[in-house]
Amino acid sequence: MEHSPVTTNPLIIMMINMTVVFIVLISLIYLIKLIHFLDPTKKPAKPQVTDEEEPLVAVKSEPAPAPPPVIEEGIKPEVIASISAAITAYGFAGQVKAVRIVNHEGTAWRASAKFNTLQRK
Amino acid sequence: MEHSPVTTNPLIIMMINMTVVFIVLISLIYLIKLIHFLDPTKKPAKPQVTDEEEPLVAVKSEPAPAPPPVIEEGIKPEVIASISAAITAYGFAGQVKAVRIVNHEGTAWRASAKFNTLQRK
Amino acid sequence: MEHSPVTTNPLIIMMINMTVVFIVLISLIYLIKLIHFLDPTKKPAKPQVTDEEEPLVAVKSEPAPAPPPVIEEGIKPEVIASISAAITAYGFAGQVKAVRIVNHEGTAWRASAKFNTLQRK
Amino acid sequence: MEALNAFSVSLQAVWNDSGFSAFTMGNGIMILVGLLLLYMAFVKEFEPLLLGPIAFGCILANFPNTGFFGEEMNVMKAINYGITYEIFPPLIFLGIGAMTDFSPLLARPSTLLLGAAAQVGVFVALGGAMLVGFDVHEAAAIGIIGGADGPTSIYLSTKLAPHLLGAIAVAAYSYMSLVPLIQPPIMKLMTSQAEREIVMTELREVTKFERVVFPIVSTIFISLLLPPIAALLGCLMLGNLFRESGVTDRLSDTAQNALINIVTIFLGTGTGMTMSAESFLRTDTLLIIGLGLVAFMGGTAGGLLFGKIMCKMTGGAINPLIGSAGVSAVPMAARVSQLVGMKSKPGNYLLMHAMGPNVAGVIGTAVAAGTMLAMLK
Amino acid sequence: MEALNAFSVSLQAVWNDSGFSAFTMGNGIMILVGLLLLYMAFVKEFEPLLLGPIAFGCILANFPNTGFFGEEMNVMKAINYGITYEIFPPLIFLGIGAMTDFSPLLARPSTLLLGAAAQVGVFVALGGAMLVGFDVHEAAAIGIIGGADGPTSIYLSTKLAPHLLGAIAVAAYSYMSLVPLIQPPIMKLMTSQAEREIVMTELREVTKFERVVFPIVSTIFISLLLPPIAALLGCLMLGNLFRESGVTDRLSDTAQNALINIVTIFLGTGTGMTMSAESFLRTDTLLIIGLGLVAFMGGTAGGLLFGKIMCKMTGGAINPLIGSAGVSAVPMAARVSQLVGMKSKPGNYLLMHAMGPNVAGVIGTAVAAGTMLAMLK
Amino acid sequence: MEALNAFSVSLQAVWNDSGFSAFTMGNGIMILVGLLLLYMAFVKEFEPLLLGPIAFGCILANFPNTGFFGEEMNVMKAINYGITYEIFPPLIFLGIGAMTDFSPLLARPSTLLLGAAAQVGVFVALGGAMLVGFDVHEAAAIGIIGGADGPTSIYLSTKLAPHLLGAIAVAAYSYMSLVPLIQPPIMKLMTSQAEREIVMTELREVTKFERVVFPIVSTIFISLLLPPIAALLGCLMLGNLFRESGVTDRLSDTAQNALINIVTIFLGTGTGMTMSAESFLRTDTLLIIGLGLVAFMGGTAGGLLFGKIMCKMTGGAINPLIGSAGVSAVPMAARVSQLVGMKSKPGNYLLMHAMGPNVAGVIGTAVAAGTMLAMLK
Ligand code: NA
Ligand code: NA
Ligand code: NA
Repeated sequence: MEHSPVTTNPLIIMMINMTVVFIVLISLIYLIKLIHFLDPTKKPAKPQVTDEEEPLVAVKSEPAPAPPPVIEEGIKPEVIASISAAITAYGFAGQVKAVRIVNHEGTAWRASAKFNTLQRK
Repeated sequence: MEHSPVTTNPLIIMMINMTVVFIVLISLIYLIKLIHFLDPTKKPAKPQVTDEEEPLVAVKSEPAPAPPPVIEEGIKPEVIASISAAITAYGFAGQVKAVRIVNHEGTAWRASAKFNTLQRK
Repeated sequence: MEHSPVTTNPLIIMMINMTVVFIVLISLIYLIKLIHFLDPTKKPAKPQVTDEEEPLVAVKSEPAPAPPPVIEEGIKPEVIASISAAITAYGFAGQVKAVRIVNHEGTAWRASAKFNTLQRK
Repeated sequence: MEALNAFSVSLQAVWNDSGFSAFTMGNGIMILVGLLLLYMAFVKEFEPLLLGPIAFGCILANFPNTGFFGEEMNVMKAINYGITYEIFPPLIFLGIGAMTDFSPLLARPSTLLLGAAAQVGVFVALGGAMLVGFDVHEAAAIGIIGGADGPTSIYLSTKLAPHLLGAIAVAAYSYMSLVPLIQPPIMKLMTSQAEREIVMTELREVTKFERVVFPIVSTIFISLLLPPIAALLGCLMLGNLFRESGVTDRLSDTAQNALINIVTIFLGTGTGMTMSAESFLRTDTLLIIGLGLVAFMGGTAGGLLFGKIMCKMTGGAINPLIGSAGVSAVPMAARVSQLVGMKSKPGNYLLMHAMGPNVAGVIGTAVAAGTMLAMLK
Repeated sequence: MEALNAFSVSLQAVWNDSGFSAFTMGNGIMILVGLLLLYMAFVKEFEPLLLGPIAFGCILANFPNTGFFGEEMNVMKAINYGITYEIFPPLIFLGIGAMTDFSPLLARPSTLLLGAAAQVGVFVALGGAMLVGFDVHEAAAIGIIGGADGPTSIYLSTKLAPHLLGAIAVAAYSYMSLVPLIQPPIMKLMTSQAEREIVMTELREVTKFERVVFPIVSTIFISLLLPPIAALLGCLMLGNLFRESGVTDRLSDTAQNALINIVTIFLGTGTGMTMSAESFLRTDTLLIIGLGLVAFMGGTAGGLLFGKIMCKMTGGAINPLIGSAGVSAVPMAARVSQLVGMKSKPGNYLLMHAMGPNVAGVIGTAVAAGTMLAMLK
Repeated sequence: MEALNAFSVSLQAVWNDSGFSAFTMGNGIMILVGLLLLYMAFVKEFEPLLLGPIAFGCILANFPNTGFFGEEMNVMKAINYGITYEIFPPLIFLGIGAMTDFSPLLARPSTLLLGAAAQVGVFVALGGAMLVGFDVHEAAAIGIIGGADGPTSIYLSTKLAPHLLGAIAVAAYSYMSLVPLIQPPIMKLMTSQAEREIVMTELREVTKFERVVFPIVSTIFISLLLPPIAALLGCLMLGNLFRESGVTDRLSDTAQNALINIVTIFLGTGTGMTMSAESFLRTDTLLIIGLGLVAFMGGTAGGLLFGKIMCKMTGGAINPLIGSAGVSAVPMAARVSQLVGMKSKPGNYLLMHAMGPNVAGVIGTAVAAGTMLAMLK
């Protein structure tokens, strides 16, 4: 299905494509809102659907009163960013309670594996 | 090798197939008994070959004097079964002495890996 | 490009092949020496390039003053060798400071994984 | 002006080539079927590892104009190739072999009879399918649903009735997940309280010799007798050898993890991709689903019946409840035996004993498939 | 005498069939290019997972007389097959899907606008490429570099301009690594200090329902609208479902480890193998590299511009710095947003907020590719 | 009556299509050969990872009527494809490269001479094979057994003498396992007590620069000189780069685990599948086994002889015992050097020093294979 392009004007081609991209992604926005609206599991405590910026996991991801890190001159900002990101990451990691056990799962095969361990004596 | 079926009577087809399945699996029973009979590693203490139901790992898999679990009404039996299975499984797991190290083995490649670790300093 | 062999004399074929193998591997020796010569990261403390047998990691791989293991008669030498190799290996392993974390690495994907853990709460 | 014109022509072209313009009622219904299967897989947890990819494959297959089934090779066509030429099911069996412990079967080989008896469901469904009008090839492929072995079902369907593959795979995996619902009523109906309370003696210890020799000898015997399943059975037993040899843990580990997972993704997606509206939205599909249930119930009843016979013949040494585990669906059916046994008499652990018929059922279904292929192919 | 003669004839024959005798200037330069790419991959750490194999493949492809491109099948030809028929990119996307968390996007769907706006780079480069003389198919393949998505770039190039694959892949992966250098100056130029200091409110919690339904619904919607990217998007979302379903961790783990690593080795090496002197040593390659930079800068600017608009429209609730993350390059671009934000106001953590546009950019680029395929293919 | 008749006709049909009816004496003997190989693999632990699947493949190949070698594609035929077109050996080498540490070789490059000298076994066997009547292609394939490198042997056999593949692979892997029995007597015979007691000075430290540059430079040099082994050597060195680059651990890990294990299963099974009675049950096979032993002994002697020469020329700095490690069979031959050294003088650790010739032997054998391909192909 090789089409001959309708136009050879680069600007028009750009505009057409860009328009389609925006139409599709804007449609996705509404789809996501629809999913959220239809979600039977969402917390009823939430005041309004439209208030979607409301924090719920706030304290965890941004410890607000944390003192701003002292940045010494001469150190590359990338380094500082990565270090603070790492610390944050590990700090959070420490709070993780339940770690997913990858490579196994709670259905037949896992049970089978467990059973076999047990079986072999 | 597309054969034209010998008969179109479903009942006869069923019987023929079922018979073959039984013949094959019954032959397997005797093969397994033969393997057991020929087994050069089997414990000589065992009184008779035919007494194949004799327990040897008994105490481990079924702690006989364990009190029957108290089952409260209202809890689904599936839940109880799975919990007791899990406890049993973990109980046994606690008794496992040597855990297989998967993904490695005691031959050339493993030695190579170990050697390399050692090598790199 | 099926050639008809130049000669059918096995001895000559052997010699030709052997010669090529030696030429290639001897060239590799010089390539390795060249790499070492050009190496911008090599320790300047090293007295001469040609003195390539000079030990630097010596103490680690062969603890020279270690008393020779007492070998009892009747034990197969393979067993002794493998045991001493194992001890050596574990001894060294104990000195390893930083263990490579396989299956992950310090770039985008790892960060992404870490981020996601953090994200999910 | 040119811009505006080009604009509308282009948007029109995108729309014309989109899936929406070629969308049929059949596509719509099949996508709904896919969504239903996803719900069963992920919410109801019906064999999610297989039914998940099958469902997603079904949805993908019903988008028009994707070119998945065109002349040119693409990733979906490559996956489909592995289905059409039965490349994936043996590789799945390699991993299953590496996960399977045949010890309970070797300790009490008589349980092979239960694994054979449970195949009665296969043949009841075969007969039933012929009675409702399927030809003998289709009937055999439908019957195998009663074997409760996904890869064997896919293998046999591909060989005998590829147009029914989607429906058969869906039925097989669905009923395998429903074993805890299907079996208990039949088990209670067919056994007496006294039978259910039978406590079985412990299994003897099985030597490494037996565990290594069994897969080799059984491969030789069965493959010589039934060559059409040599690939399937050979891979199952090769995987089991990797597990039992003690010196190939590396291969055993890969067979039961990376390899089986990769192939599972492809097998599931590829099977789902065969679910076109034309082949799935027929009364045949409903008949297959109905016959599958008959097959499962028949297999359960067959195993229990033989369990009762063995109970009689051994003077009460065998608890008939382990008979229903012969349908395979490892290890779910064995756990159902355990559950029903414990409900009748708390503390009566049947799990180990039911694992014998359970793994025997895997072999039994492969043999049944081989028998049908030998007779029909 | 015979020996000596045979000796010299044989050595001569080995030399004549060696790569040295057929070595061209082009081969030499391409091997140098490969070495330079290796340096970038391993020393400069520019996406070493992909650029490493690409570089090595480039070197391998430029040894004469290896027979890699001959009639007979061989391992390199088999790998190349997976490139030519677009088999590898969807499998990479399966793993990326299993690694991706769409929660930040679902919590604040408006960031999809930033993911769309960042595609402006794609179309700026498309236009630029047409202006400098590339035909529209080539221009589209070049433009997609601005999407900062390696697999999508390879997928689109293979379909629209296979002769440019090497240059496009190299440009795409190189610029993806250069995001921390390319973006900050543009970000500082286009935003005010006040804008950069905006602290955003927390993201709401996203339910499992949303995380599971989103990949399904978006696959259906986008694949129906743009069938040419159904394979790519379908695999991305299938991988994400494996991650989010909660019952297929086994498949998720394999998709994001063993499978993606194996395919990455093949995809990289195979892409590098397309880098012949004839296709790479042209001014076109320099133009592509230049246009790629334009595309990245354009995408960054587009995202920032839309960020500023959203900032205005929400009364300052959106920090425009997260706009630049819309080019994807997950998660590097999001970390750049975080970095620049923290430099303007220590303690201003934008990482979470930037992940929304970041994953939106992956979808945006796939949609852009689909749009161009729908219009041009 | 109809039932009984159908019954006996059907059973007859099953029997007629079974493997038993078409079973030949050759099949029987080959299955016994397979069982013997399984015994060697699993009980005697002769390279079980390869010899196990080879043995099982041999058994599978000798079941009649399986259709494995028919027109239609099936899993075994697909595996065989990877053998016939030399797709698997390079992928195995990718993993081996990721497992190999070239540091001891880089620290003392002169040990490459020992790796070259040990190839004398290859050429002794080549000459011997021609003398007993093999043609030059067959002789080259047989000779390579002396290289003690399984994948290289399979690669070369497939190219030069595919009908001998089974025998050559079995001989190669068997003798590799027998290195601890074959080498020590020759080592004691050819060296004096004084030579065996030489303590070697420590190896210098090798930099990351050297470890990264070596695989790149050696790939370029050797592949240009000997293009027929570019795939093999390129994959070895690409795997080694994944290991040494420090930024591609993810790929290194997969190359040396999931990928090599999967390919090992296929390579072994596929190699075993080539073992038909017609090609294996010939006096040629016995000759190959005999010549393989000659090759191994010749290689050991060659390495030792050169070790003695180097010992002399360095004024006693080199212990000639490390020469025998040049046959490769990594790391077994190096451990044999260590063992014999320690028996002569307790505390004399030669392991590190022997790893140099050991990995040099891998390169040496690949070069020998390349030389023969360049001259014969
Ligand atoms: Na079954
Ligand atoms: Na993007
Ligand atoms: Na060698």
